[in-house]
Amino acid sequence: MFGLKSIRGGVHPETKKDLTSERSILTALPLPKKLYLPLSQHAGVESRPQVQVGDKVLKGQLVARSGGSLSANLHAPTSGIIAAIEPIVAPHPSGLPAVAMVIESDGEDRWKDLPTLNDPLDLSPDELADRVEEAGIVGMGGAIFPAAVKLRQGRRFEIKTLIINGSECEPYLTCDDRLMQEQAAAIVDGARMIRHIIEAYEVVIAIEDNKPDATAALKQAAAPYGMINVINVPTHYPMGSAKQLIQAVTGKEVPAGGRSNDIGVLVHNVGTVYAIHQALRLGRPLISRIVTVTGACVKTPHNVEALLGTPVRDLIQACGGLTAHPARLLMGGPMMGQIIPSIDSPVIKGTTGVLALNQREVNEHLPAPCIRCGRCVDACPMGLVPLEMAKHSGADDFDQAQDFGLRDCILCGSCAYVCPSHIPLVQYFEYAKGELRERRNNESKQEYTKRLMDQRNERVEREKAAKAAAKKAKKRASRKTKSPAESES
Amino acid sequence: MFTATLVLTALGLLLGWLLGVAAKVFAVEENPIVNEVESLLPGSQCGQCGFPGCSAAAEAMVEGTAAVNCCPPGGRALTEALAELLNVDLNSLGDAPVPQLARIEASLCTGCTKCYKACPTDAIVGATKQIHAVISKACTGCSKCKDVCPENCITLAPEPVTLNNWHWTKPEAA
Amino acid sequence: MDYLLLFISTVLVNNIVLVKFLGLCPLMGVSNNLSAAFGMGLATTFVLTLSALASWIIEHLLLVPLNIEFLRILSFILIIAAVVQFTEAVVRKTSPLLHKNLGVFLPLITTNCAVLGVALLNIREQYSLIQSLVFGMGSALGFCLVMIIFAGLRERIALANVPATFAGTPVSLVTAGLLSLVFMGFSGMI
Amino acid sequence: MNANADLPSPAPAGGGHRAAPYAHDRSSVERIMLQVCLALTPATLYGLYLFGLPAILTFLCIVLAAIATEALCLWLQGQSLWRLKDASALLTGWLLAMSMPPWCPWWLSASGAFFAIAIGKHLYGGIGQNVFNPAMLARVALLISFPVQMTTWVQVMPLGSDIAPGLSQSLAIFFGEQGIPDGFTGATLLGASKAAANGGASMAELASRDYSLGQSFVGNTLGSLGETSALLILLGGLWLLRARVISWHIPVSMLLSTLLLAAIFHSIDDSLYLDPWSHLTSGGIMLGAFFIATDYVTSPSTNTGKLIFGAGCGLVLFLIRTWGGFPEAVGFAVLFMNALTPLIDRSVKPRAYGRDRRGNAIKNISARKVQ
Repeated sequence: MFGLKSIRGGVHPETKKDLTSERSILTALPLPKKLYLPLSQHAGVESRPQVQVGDKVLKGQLVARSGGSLSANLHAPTSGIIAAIEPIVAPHPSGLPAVAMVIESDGEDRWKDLPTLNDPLDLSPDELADRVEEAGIVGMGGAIFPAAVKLRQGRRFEIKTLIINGSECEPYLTCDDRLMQEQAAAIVDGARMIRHIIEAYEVVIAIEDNKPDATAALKQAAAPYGMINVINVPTHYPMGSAKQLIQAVTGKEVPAGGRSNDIGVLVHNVGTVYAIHQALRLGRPLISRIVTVTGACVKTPHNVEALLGTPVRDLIQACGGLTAHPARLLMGGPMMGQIIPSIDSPVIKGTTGVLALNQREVNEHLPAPCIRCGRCVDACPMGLVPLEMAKHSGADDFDQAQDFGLRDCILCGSCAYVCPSHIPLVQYFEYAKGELRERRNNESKQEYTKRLMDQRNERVEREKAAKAAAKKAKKRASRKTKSPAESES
Repeated sequence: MFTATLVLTALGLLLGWLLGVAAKVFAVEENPIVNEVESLLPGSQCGQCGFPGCSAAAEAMVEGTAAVNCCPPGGRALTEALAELLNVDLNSLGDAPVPQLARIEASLCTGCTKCYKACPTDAIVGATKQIHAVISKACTGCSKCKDVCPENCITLAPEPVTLNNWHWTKPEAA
Repeated sequence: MDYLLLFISTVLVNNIVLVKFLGLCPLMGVSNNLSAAFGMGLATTFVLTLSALASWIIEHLLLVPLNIEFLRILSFILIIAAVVQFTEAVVRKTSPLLHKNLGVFLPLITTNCAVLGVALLNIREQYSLIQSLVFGMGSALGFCLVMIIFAGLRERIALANVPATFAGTPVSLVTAGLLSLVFMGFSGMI
Repeated sequence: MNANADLPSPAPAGGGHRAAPYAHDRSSVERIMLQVCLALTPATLYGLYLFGLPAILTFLCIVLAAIATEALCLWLQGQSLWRLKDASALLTGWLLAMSMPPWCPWWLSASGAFFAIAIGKHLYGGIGQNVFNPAMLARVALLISFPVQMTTWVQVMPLGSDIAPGLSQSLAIFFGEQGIPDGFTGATLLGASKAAANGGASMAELASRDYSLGQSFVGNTLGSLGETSALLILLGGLWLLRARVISWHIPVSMLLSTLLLAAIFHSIDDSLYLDPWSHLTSGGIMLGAFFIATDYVTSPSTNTGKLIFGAGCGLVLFLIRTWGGFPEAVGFAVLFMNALTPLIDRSVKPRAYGRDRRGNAIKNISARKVQ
């Protein structure tokens, strides 16, 4: 029934998923002594702390509230004491500081009182969206976009197809795969709730065809509900990117600069769906997530259910520790993940995996000059010309780079993956996009200050005029009657 | 000889007349380029370029005595726009000065409001006898506040790198 | 058919820039970027065609009847300068956009040897009015073609990491030479 | 080692801080270059066999001179000589050797190789930066500078046959102490057809009399060192296609456009115009289509661009072969299209996702609810 269309370009990296795909998720990890919760682990503005240093908190208690319309709540992953609210090294390649809440666990792991809930499907969509917001849920596939915002945006459109993204195209990662196998019923339940919220016509759970077990599990779980279709999409990086998945499932393209809403489609990751199920069915806020801990340098790779804020070191320890010094330590998949500055970086809401890769797996080499072979052009799933984009970005000619497609680039890394010259194409694009962002900010600041200045000049003029008028009035007054006070002075 | 002179003179007169007429018929009003340059400049009259105000800087740029990248608040975007307008080769320019932001050292501030009054963009908040603070979003780094501060408690520094404005650096060329 | 042959021969085989080596100054001067080169090519096409026409008329209606051919170069330059100025005035009024693009190039063309060269070649080859026109237009298009090709090449070279010794004009000159080598392939065609 | 290893990763060979992806396929520049060399091997060996010892000397001289020039240029620019290992100089030299007359004196071979590498490539900054195909540039420069030597085609005299020159004679020819004996040379089909066109002889007659299509295809005929066997080159090219080193766009569009043009003109007047299959099997067209026009650096990077490029090559090739002054035109055709490549690259871009061909965002019926 779905005109499964192939996507353009893309690559077929070695998946290496068999390292973890056959092992069930480790759930009972030893409780870390300290948890580090950065206040900004979602797209948008930092959340605002609601507790003070020294306060006792219970597991699931709200500790920081959403800081604006685009932000998310934060909850205590375990019970304990707020030890500090201070800058820590952010789990980010820059290694810059970010303010985080440090929770010292008391070892009891005591939940706050969980509300008893009615069947969410009886509640109004708006109320459910509020609860999703309350639970602090963000896009768990790595996009970390606040889920409630997405749901509310979706409500303003006529959504024909809700796509549940279980394609998980990144090599190594199996957190979604395992989740689908082990929690199929919960995911189907979550999908029904989202469908209820956005009033979608139909639900499609799209899974790459290298995950037969997950497909089977979901098919079985979805069988009782007619509106939920479980389909396979070809194993093809970057199938998990929303734009590509939409194309593969519906045959439609999201207009450039637009959103999937515009064509009546909404995409949610299975991890998000599971979190929504947890929040709406059980009243549990988002305090943990499944993380794939893998790579050749990890002794026994595993998926683990980790509390947010757990240092990466603890996760690796739980998987038997490192067998060798990794060439790269990453958060996320190898294609789009990021290096982390320290093994003590905490797990955040968007952490899909922790990868300790050796040099053979990373296969990095010094870059050589571009030979214009055009493999990047063939590999680009967006139909851009990466080699020209990189060349012009390198020469700081961003207009030309835009012209060759920089603004449409999704930074999937397919081009850099196939480049025989090992040119770090994505880094060129990150650089150019950053520079352009800076420039835009600069321009808007200039406009802003110009406006401020005009306002000020106007005000100064006005004040001057007022002063002059007052003086005049005073003079006139003093000419008429000399007040005694004045004559005294 | 005579014909030659006559022909050339006639030709010259004819063409001259033609051009004269053309100049009249096809005359166009043009916006002096200085105005165009000035409209691009931030207009905060901050003087960081070394000229007294933006219009003076615009004149100097058009004359070629000032580099198009001499305006720190305008940044790279302004430089490119000016280079395009004035037909300057971007590569011939040296490094541009970095835009600065003012910062008030709270422990030294007495709340005298002098800086508050001097700020051309109202970027300093605070009332009399209260510690002032700079709204960095509105600060152009013009250093006027620094010049009037009696306590020497205002410093100018480039905008700090944070997680919000950090981005990858350009890879080293192969 | 004859006109077509003449046209092709002037565009490719006897290309005014790469085979006759006229108009090298704009080739080097204004081929830094494509849009400038295109503007220059367009302006030259316009002026070349017009001046080929005008100079033929002057030659055959004025200079020859009055027996003052020795004034040829002088009067041609006069004509070309006037045509250029006139074109500029017209373009400025009618199409400010085109003027912005052509602006600087129009006065440059006055001293473009290709323009005078074509006018003189027309006389030497004893072309008829229409032949002159075709020859002028062919030369102009050939010039335009080379300008655009060369600008494209230079834009690419600008991003290449040319050794410092050769960067800039040297490598451009070598490239022009190589391009001329390539155009020799068309020799003998007509 | 356990997890206490104080982190983060030391920079691997790729250098320190580097953005994603942290995965890479096994491709590399030298692998591509060596694959092309491998694909050239059968045709080369056959050519060397056909033309004997002097040809082997020519081949070695060109390849070695190319590598030596590359080394010299790298050294002059203060770059690491390790860059030689990308094998690009080897390939350039090899391709030049393939397109040279089989028995070249050493000075011709060496100066050609020097021109290709020094002027054609390193003047522009080395690998990946050149705008013209270096091998073809050298070939054309030599053709224009030394027309006699560059159009002296020796007869086929296979290694081991009675007429093949011995070592001393080969060396003498190679070092220019002895010219090539008159009886040893002949005319290629294309050269003969050019002469015939000027002399008014019929093409059909010519083709049937002296040159057989089959021989042309297999390559048992006279011509450039490695260009004679259309069959072996085609095989090498097909292997390259299969190995995904090159894409089909350029070879197909180039061969097809030549074939079409030749067929049209041949059907108009078969006494004036050579038949299409002779066009396809003789001269350097096969080598050009599969190995020279497909040079990454100097051809467009998009598929549509490649189709245009190939068709342009075919067109110019046919124009020059049929009406131009040179019998063989692959070099000119490819170089001419090389010059147009930057323009093609600028104007032909793939259609981006979510945009139409002209780069505007596609319009879709908005799903926004009417409130």
